[in-house]
Amino acid sequence: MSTATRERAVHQLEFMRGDELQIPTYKVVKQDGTPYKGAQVPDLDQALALKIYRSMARTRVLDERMLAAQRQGRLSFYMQSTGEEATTVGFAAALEDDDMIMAQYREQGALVFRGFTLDEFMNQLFSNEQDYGKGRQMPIHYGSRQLHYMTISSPLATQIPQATGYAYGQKLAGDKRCTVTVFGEGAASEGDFHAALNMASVLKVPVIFLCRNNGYAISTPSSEQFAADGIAPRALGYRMHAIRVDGNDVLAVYAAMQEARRLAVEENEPVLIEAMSYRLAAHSSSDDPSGYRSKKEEEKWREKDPLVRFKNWLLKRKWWSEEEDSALFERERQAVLEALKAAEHRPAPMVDEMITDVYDQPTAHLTEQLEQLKAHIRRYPDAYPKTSGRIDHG
Amino acid sequence: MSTATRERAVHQLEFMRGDELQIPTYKVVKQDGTPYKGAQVPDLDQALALKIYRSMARTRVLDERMLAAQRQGRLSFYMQSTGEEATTVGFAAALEDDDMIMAQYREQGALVFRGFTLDEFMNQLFSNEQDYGKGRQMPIHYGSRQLHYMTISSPLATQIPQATGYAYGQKLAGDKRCTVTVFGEGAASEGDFHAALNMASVLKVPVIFLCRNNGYAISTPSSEQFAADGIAPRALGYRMHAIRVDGNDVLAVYAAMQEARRLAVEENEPVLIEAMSYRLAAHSSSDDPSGYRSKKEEEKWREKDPLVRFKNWLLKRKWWSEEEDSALFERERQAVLEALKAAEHRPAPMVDEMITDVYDQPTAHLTEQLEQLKAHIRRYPDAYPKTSGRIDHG
Amino acid sequence: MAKMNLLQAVNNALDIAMAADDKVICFGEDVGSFGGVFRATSHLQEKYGRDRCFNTPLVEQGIIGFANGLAAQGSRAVAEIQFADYIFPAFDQIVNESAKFRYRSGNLFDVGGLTIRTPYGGGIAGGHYHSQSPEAYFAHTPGLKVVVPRNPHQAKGLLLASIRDPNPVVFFEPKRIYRASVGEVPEEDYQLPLGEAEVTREGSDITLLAWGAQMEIIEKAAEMADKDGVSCELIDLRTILPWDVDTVAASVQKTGRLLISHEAPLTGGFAGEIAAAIQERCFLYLESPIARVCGLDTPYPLALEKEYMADHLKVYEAIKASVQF
Amino acid sequence: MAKMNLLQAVNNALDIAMAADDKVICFGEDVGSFGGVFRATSHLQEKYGRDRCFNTPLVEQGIIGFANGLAAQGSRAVAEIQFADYIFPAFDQIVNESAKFRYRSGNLFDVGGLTIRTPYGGGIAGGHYHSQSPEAYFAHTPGLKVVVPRNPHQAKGLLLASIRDPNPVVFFEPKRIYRASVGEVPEEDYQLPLGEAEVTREGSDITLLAWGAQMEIIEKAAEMADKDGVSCELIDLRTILPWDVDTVAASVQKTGRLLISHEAPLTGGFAGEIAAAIQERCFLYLESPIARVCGLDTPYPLALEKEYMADHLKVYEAIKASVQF
Ligand SMILES: Cc1ncc(C[n+]2csc(CCOP(=O)(O)OP(=O)(O)O)c2C)c(N)n1
Ligand SMILES: Cc1ncc(C[n+]2csc(CCOP(=O)(O)OP(=O)(O)O)c2C)c(N)n1
Ligand SMILES: [Mg+2]
Ligand SMILES: [Mg+2]
Repeated sequence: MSTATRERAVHQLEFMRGDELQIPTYKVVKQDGTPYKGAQVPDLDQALALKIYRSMARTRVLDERMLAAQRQGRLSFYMQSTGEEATTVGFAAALEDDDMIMAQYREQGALVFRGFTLDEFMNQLFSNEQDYGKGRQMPIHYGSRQLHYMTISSPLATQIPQATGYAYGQKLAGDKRCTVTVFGEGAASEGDFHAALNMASVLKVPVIFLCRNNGYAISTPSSEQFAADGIAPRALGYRMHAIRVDGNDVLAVYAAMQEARRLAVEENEPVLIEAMSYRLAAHSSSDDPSGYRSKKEEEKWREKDPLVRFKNWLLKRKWWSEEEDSALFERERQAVLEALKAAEHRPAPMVDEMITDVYDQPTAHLTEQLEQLKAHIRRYPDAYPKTSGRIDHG
Repeated sequence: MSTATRERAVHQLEFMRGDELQIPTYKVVKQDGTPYKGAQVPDLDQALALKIYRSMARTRVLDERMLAAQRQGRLSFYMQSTGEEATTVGFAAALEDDDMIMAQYREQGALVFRGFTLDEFMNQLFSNEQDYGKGRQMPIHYGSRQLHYMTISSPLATQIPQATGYAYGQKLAGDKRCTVTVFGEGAASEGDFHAALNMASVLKVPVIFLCRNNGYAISTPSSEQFAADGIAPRALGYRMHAIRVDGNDVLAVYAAMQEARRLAVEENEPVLIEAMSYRLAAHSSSDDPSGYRSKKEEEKWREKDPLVRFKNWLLKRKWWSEEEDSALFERERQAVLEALKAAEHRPAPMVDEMITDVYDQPTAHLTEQLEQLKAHIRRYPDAYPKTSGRIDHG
Repeated sequence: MAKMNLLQAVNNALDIAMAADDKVICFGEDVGSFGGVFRATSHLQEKYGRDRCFNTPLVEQGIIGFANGLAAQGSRAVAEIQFADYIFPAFDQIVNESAKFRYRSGNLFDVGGLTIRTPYGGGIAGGHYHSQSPEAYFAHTPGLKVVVPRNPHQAKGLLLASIRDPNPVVFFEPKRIYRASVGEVPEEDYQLPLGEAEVTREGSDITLLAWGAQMEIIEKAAEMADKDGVSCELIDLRTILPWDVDTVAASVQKTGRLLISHEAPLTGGFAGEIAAAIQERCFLYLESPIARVCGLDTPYPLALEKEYMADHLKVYEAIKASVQF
Repeated sequence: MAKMNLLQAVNNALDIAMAADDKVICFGEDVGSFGGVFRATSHLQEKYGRDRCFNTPLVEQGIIGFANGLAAQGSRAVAEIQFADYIFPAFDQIVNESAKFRYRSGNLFDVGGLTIRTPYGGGIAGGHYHSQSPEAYFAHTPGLKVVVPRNPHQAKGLLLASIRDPNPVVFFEPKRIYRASVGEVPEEDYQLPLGEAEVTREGSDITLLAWGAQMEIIEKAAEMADKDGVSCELIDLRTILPWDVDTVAASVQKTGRLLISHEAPLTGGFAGEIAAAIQERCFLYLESPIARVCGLDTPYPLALEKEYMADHLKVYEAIKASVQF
C-alpha cells in the first residue's frame, strides 16, 4: 500500500500553518546595476546579454506604441506587459529555441526574444489576412509553430495542464526538451492549476510552471486572491521543486530558469518558479486602474523598472552606452510605426476562411453554410465591406 | 499593493521541495488500548465514549450485513466503510449536533452517531417510498435535514467548495456553527478541492476539511494519486491550519476535530485534517480489490482495527466488558436484519414523484409528461409493476 | 420612472434586492470594490459591506461551488461569471449540482436561492472567448431556469424575479446592448414572470421568435418586411427554460409560419428544440418550414464577425423565403 | 472473425491502435494495471508499458487538459472518463479548448489526436450519476466529433477511426450493453467511417432513428409494429456531430414519417436538432409530425428508471400515433 507517509508519530495536538515556512526571493543585481554582495551571477556573454536587453526594449516600445494606437482607435484592444519584461524575456533566454512555450497573454517579451517579427505581431494585432490565426482571435493572441510558441487562448489556466501533457509527450519522444507554461497569480486560483501541478509531479514530467505574480488580477489584489505567502509554497504540497525570484531582475529570472530547465530535462523533475513583479500598466486597454489602486503604489514600482536595472548592469560592464540606448529606442519606435502602418491596411481574411480549420477539412454542412453566406453577401455587398470585394476572385 | 510576501532576499540559487517539511501523525492510544507515553488524551466521559463505540459497532455491523444482502441480490449496490469507523464516528462526536456535515459517501459512521435510525438507512438503501430521497439516487446516498447531514451526491469533490459556501453563510448568520466536509485522498485531486481551500482561507470561513486518506481511490494507490507526503502539506500552500491524525485512533480524531472546530467557530480559521487510515473492504460491492493489492497488505491493516483499539481502551478503563461487547454485536445484527426485512418490501415511490422536486413546483410541461406516462402505464400495467398498481389511487 | 441603460437596470435590481433582503449576497471576480468589469455591481460593496459584496479568487468552479453551498444554507447567492464564455469550468457545479440538488435529496435540500448572472453574446469584437451565447448548453438541464432579458425594463424585473425565484437561475445579460439599450424603468421594486414569453408586436403573416440582444435584430428585420407588406408577429421568449410553448404555439397557429433567430451556432442551438416542439404542436397549421437564422457552425470569429452573425439582413431574407415558400 | 462483446471490441481496438502506432497513449482513472473499472483497458499496461497506459490522478479537467497538450504535441491521446456523468469537470477543456484549438490558431496547432472515451447511458440502476447521456451538450460545439457505436463490430471500427481521425472525438460507449451486446467482429484492423449514418433495416412507412444502446429499443419496437403491418426503416446515426442529414432526409422523403429516440431528456436533446433540420428539408414529404421519444425532463431517477426510460413500448405507441396521425 502506499499512503506516502514516512510516518513520524506525535502525541500532542499541534496544528501547523506553514508560517515558519519562509520562501525567500532570489535576486542578483540591485536597481543601480551592481550585484548584491556574494550574489551568484549567471554566466552570460555580451551577445546574449544584449539580445536580452534589445528584446526588453522592443517589448517596451511595442507596448507603448500599440496602446497609443489603440487609444487612437486604430486597434480594438491591446495588453501591455510593462514592468514584467525581465520575467518574460529572461525566461525565454534560458531556454533552447525549441522548448515549448505555453503562455497566458502578457508574455510578448518571450516572442520578441525568439524572433517573432514586428510584422508578425502587427498582422495578428490587426486581424489581417497574414495573421497566422486568420483573424479569428482578439489582438495579442499570438502563436508561432516555427518558434514553438503555442497560440494564446483567452480562458485562463487551461494551458497549464496542457503543458503537463505536452511535456509528457516530449519525454516519451525522448526529445530532451521541456515545456514552459506561464500564468498569472490570478490564474493560479483555477482548478486547472491544481490538476496540472499534481499530475506533473506524479508523472514526472519535464514541465516548468512560471507564475508571474504581478500583484493583480484585473482589479483584484493578490491579498484577495490567496491568503498564503504567494504561490511558491503550493509547490511543496506536490513535492515539486520551487523557487521565488525577483521578476524585475532579468539575471535572476535567467539563472532560475536555466537551473529549472536542467531539473526538468535531465531529471524529469517539474519545477515551479514564482516571479515577483508588478503590472505597471492597466490590465488591458479596456481597464482603468485608478479605480482600484493608487498612483503612489504604481510610482513605487516604476522606480524598480527592470529595463533600467538591466541597463545599469550593462553600462557598468561597459557592454552598452547611453548613446546606443537612445539610438536603440529611436530605431525601435520607427520600426514599430512602420510595421503598424503596413499591417493596418492589409485586407481581412477571405470569407472562405470562415469555415476552414473547424475540422481538418470543411464538412459538407459547413460548405453549404459558406455558400449560403456568400450568396447573401453578394446580395448585400455594402453590408459586408470586409469580404464582399473579394468574394468572387482573389 | 499586495503581493503577500514578507520579502526576504537571497542571492544564491536554491530550490526547495519541502522535503524538510515533515508532517507528523497525532496518535493517542496504541492498538492495545494503552495511551502513548505523555499522550494528550482528550477529555470525554463514559457516556460519550460508549456512544462513540456503539456507533462504530453499529456501523461495522451495518456494513457487514448490507454487503451480505447485496451479495444475496437483495440490494443493488453497497459501500462499506470498514476500517475507517474511527474517523467517521470520531469527527462527528466532536461536533455540535447542528454543525453541518457534507460528506463524500463512506461516512455512514457520522450518520449513525447523529442518530439516523436503521429504518432510515434501509429506506434509502431500498429506494422505497419512505426514502427521504424518494428513491432517486443509488444506495448509500443518505441525507437528513434534521440531522444536518447534506444528501450525498456521487460527483466527487463537488461538496468541498459547497462546504466553503455553506460555512460562509453560517458565519454571516452569526450561527457560531461550522461546516465539516469529508472527502477521500483521491477526491482531493479534483480542481474543486483547490478552489474550496483557497477560497476558505481568503474569505476566513468556519469550515473544516477532513480528508480520509485511506490509501486508495478504487484501484489507484495514493502513490499514483500524488507525489507528496499526503494531503496535509497542501494546507500550507493556502496558509491554512492543518494536522494529520491517525484515522484508526478515534481519540486522536476526536481531539483534533474538537480543536479544529474551535479554530473554525471562534476564530473563523478553516482547518484541514488528514486522517490516515485504510479502506479494508473493496471500494464498493462492484469492486474486487484482489486485482490490485495483496491480501498481505490488507492483513497488516486488519491488525490495526480501530474498533479493537478503542474497545481495548474502554476495557482498560473498565467502561466496557467483553460480555457487553458480544451482546452489543448480537443485538445490532438482529436490529439490522429486522430493519432490512421491513424495508425491502415497502413499495417504491409513486409515479407522481417522478416530476416533483425538479423545480419547487412541477411545471406545466412536466405535468403533461407525467400524464402521458400514466396513460402509458395504464396501457401496459404489466411492464411497469412498481407503479402500475398504485397509479389511480393511493 | 427613470431612464436607465441595461447595466444600470441590473445594478438597480441588485441594489433593491440587497436592500430588501439581508440574505442576498453578490460575489465574483472583480465584483467587489471595483464593481465588476462592466460595473454591474458598482457601489454595492460600499452600501452593503464587504461581507455581502466581494471579490472571489479567480476560479469559476469555486465561485459556483461556493454559491451552491451558500444557497443550500439559505442565502440568496448571486454569483457573477465575468463572461459567459468562462462559465464552463463551473459546468459540473451547475449541471450536476445546482440543477439536481433538490431532486436528488427529495426536497430535503435545495439551492433555489442561487442566481448566476453572466454577460453573453457577440457583436463586440470579442472573438471566440468574449462572444459566446451558451444558453442551449443549460437548456438541456432539467432543474435550471434560464433567463435572458432584452432591455433595461425587462432586465430589472426579470433579475429581481430570478433572485427571488425558489429555483436556481442562470441569467444571461446581453452585453452588446449593456449601454446601448436605454429605456424607462420604474424606480420601485417589481418583478416580471419567469417562464412566460411576451408578444412584443402583433402580426399575421409570420411569427419571429428571439431573445436578448437578438430581439433588436428581428425588430429591424420585421420593419423591413413590413415595407414589403409582410406582417410579423414578434415574440421575446425571455425564459429559455422552462419555455413557454403555449404562447409560441398560439402565435404560430395564427400566422402559420415561424422563424427563430439566435446568436449561438445553429446545430444543437435552442432553436432546434423550439422548431421540434412547434412542428409537433402546429403541424397542420404550418404553411412553410420553420426557419432558423443563427450563428454559423464555427467558433465565434473576430475579423469576420459581421459575416458570422445572424443579422437583420439574414433574418429579412429568411422571412421572405418563408412567406414565398 | 471472433465473437466479442462490446467491451472486448473496445479493448481489441485499443490494443490494435497501440500496437500499430507508438504514439497512441491511453490513460484515465484506474485504466492502468487494473484495466479500468469496466476493464476496457485490460492488459494494455502489461503489453505496452506504464508510459503508454497509466492511471491518472482523479481529476477529469486535468485528464482532458493533459490530453489536449499531449495531442497538441503530436501524440494520439486516448483519454478515458470513467462515466460520462463525470465528464462535466472537463467541459471547459473540451468545449473551449479541444473544439477550438485548430480554428483559433489558424491550423498552426491542433488536438486532432485526441479521443475521449466514456461509458454513457442508463438502464443499469445507476440513478442520476451513472446513467446520463450527455451527447447533446457536445453536439452544440463545432470542432468536435461525437460518435456512439451500437454493437461490438461498430465499436471496434468506429473507435479505430476515431483514434486516427485528425479531429478531436468524444466517443460514447453504451455501457448497458457492454457485456450484453455480443457479435462477430473481424480480428484485423478496420475502420468504419465517421459522419455517416447507417440504414440498418429498410422499410416504407416510417423512419426510426436512434444511436447506441437505443438502437436495440427501436428494433424491438419495429418488430412490434411489423406485426401490425407497419414497415419501419431503421437508421443508426452513429456520428452525432457532424451528423449525416442526407441519409436521414433521403429516408424520410421515402417514408414520409420520422421518429427519433434517445435516452437523454427530451428538451434540448439532439432529437430536437434532427427534427428541426428534417422538417426544413422534408417539409412537403412529411405526413405526420416528427415524433421524439426520449427521457423525461427530469434528472435520471433510480427506483422509477423503467418508467423514465424511452423503452420499446413507448416507441411502439409513438409509431402507431405517427402512422395513424
Ligand atoms: C477562465 C477565465 N476566467 C476569467 C477570465 C477574465 N480575465 C481575463 S484576465 C483576468 C485576470 C488574470 O489575472 P492574472 O492571472 O494575475 O494575470 P495578469 O493579468 O495579472 O497578467 C481575468 C479575470 C478569463 N480570461 N478566463
Ligand atoms: C467526478 C468523479 N469522478 C469519478 C468518479 C468515480 N469514482 C467514484 S469513487 C472514486 C474513487 C474515490 O477515491 P477516494 O476519494 O480516495 O475515496 P475512497 O473511495 O477511498 O473513500 C471514483 C474514481 C466520481 N464519482 N466522480
Ligand atoms: Mg496578476
Ligand atoms: Mg481513498
